[in-house]
Amino acid sequence: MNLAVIPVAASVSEWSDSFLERLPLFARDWLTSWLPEPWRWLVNSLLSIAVILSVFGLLFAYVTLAERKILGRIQNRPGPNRTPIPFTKFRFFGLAQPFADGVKSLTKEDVVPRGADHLLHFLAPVVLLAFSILTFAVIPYGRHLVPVELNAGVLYFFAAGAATELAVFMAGWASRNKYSLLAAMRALAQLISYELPLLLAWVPVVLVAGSLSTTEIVAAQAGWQFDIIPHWYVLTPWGAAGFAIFMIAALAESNRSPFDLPEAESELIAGHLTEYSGFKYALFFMAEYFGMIALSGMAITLFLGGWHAPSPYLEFIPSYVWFMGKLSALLLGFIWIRATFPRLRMDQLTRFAWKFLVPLALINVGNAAFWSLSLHWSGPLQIFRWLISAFVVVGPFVLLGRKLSAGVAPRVYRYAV
Amino acid sequence: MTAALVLIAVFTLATAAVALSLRNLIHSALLLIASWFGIAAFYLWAGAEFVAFAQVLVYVGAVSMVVLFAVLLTRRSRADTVIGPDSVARAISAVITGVAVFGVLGVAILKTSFGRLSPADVPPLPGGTGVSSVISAPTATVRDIGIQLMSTHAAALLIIGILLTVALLGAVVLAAQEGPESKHESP
Amino acid sequence: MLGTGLLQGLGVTAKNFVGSFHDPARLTTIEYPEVKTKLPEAYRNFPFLVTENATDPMGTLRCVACQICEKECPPQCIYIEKSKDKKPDAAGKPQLFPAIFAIDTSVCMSCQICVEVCPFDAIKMDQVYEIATTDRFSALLLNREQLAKSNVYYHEIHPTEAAEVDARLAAERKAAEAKAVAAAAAKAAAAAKLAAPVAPKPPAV
Amino acid sequence: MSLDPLPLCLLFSSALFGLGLIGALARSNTILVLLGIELMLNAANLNFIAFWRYGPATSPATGVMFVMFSIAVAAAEAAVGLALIIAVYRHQKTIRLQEANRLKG
Repeated sequence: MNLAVIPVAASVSEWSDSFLERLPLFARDWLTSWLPEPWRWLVNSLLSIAVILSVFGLLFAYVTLAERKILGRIQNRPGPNRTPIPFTKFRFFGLAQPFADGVKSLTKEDVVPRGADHLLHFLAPVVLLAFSILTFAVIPYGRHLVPVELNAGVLYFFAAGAATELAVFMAGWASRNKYSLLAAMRALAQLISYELPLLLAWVPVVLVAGSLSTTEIVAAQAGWQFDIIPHWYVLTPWGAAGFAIFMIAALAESNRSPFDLPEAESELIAGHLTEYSGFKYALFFMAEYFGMIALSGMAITLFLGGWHAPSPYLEFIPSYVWFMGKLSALLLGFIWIRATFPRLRMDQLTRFAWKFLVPLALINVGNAAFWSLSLHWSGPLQIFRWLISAFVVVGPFVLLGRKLSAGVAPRVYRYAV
Repeated sequence: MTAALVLIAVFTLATAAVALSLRNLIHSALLLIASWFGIAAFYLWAGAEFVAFAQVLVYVGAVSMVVLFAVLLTRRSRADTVIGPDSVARAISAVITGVAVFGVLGVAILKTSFGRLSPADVPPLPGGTGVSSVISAPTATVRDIGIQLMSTHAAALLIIGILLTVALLGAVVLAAQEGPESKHESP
Repeated sequence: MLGTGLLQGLGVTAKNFVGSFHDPARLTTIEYPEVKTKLPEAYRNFPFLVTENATDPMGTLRCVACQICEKECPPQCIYIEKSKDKKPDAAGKPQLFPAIFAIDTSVCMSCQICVEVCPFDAIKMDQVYEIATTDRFSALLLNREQLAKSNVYYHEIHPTEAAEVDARLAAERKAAEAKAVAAAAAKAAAAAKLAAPVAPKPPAV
Repeated sequence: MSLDPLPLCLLFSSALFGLGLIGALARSNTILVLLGIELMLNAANLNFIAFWRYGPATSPATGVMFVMFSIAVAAAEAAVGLALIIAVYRHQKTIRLQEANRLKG
């Protein structure tokens, strides 16, 4: 599984210029062909913005529906299945539910506390949503579908994500509610704690791929071993560890269960969102899902080979379909985890970040450095390389895990067999 | 190009000026963050995207949080974030000093001939179209920056690492709550 | 090792998810407006009046307007006015009947005392629960026509109880008939003994 | 007034520097003073980038390097400065500079 010996020809497949692969580009050119040349560039950009917004807006709508349905199924209920197509009796499993929710939240009264800082109270959801949409700009959605090619794309992604903390603070402070403010502080503590493992988790990828550009990172994961095992980073010991750390930190960064205690709708009122209602609340909700989708997209780009197919025999399926498939799988994982795990306590949360994830992520950086230094090892040395790398992942995991769960009696699960 | 620069400059200066004259500390801090965004936009405009993203990551992601936490930790009631007016004499003398410094710097800049550095004097590159966009247009890709960091500036990088560690420890020591035995000292 | 419990938990939820699709014992939701759950037999909420014949509900009410329930009702939600004339009941005996029989369901407390005191098995507890209305005054005051429901319906909602009641009523009717026959026979014998010219009268109560 | 980008950038940065100076001198709240100093530091960074972009050719990324180190130092400065402010507040119960005038804690 030597990453260095990928023949360049292998990464350029016969399907890379197929009709399906270029379909979005054809569609775009066809739409803008009537425009004069100097305007075409602008309209092309606007068009890709519109496409991203509508695709991910729809994805957001249906992820909320899928989440409620899957949570329902996991709890042995059918989930929302009633909302018909408006003015008809056709229900289609309640597929119109997200739009009904949207109309409901749009028409709800927007209550702002009298003592609130009205401007900041309004700006908080807008800032949050704006920055979570900005993160979509650098993710490669397909072979020819990268909205913006940046030299430091990964850095851009996380810089844009850093502004979410600001929005959380603004929401908590502007509400003029001490519970909101306390919850915002707690949320900030969580976001800052998990920012560190999140950033450290992708450093190994940058180290091995040798680039901060998302397209180059995806290109570095091209190719297959024996035509079935793709060269994705998740299939290396350090990549698997990095992926796990990244996804755990992503769960916490996007306030998802089991790290959703900033919001904790069943225990607290709604944390820093206590004083938000109507469409502003919907904007927060939307930004949370956008953040989750964007982080999943980044995880796919960094660890799961981006838009690459898992095998050359499956390459006839266009790359953007592969991307969306992987995205759906990761979102399903988010929902599955939400349905399974109970919420953490605040002290458990921060201890988990600082005493477990951060050391593991640091060790993982060293592991990746070893991996890229031993690129030229061949023959039986390769097995040795794998063993060392795997040991550097598993050893600290077992040791730190034992320390983390020390003093906690082995639990007896009475109802889970 | 220049219009964009003027726009960025006006945005940055306006937010900074309003931030420093507001009485509400939280508003000041948030406006300063907007001003830092403006500076990041300037870096992007100048083609230093890595620095721009680092600026956003460090200032908007980290320093802003420290500032906001400091504002919240150093107040006794909510009204404390709105601070009283400062003395007028002080403000006037400060404005005079600031304007004087700006005047001196501005005159110096305008008087200086940047000679061969100005774009008109730079011969256009073969195949180049826009003059100002190709003048030297130094590129600093991430790879360049990484190589420089690890070779030419390796010592500086190590020293920065030590500095940051010391600053972290120092900040923790300074801000840490004192032990229970010193509790009676505080009024 | 750390994490095995988490994986176990994920396994449990995955099993639930898959099971909810193919195992009807898991997915127990009853989708209400289309499918209604079978209520327990003893469930009760508001009283209704039993009629013998669904086609002529007002003509075959078992109620004879004796007003015992009206007097016994603790919240006094029943209002009855007796009829002026008499109508034959199921057994053919002429009986009074309620000209007005109204129950204010906003007052009724579902205590079932009216059912227990009724000597004619004429008032029983219903099982309807879709009784929301947009008018809280007149729509909650149920009149005779709204209250009357057939014996068949009674059999549907409380089968055991209804069977008992029917058996008892049938036995009573039989006894009454036997008594009537006996009385008629006795009368006929007496008449024959007296050889009186008076025709036998129909048996009184 | 020339419209060359380099003098414009320099004017921009010196205006920002002046603003930071005014803020640091005029305000008596320690946090605002610190933020004024932070702005002055940023103005200096602007100069580095401006000269890197339009100045005489140096080794490829020197200006960028300088700004990166400067940002790192600024971050350290902000952290320590604000920790100092919190420590001062704990002792003196105020962060107005005029009132924090005792040497004894």
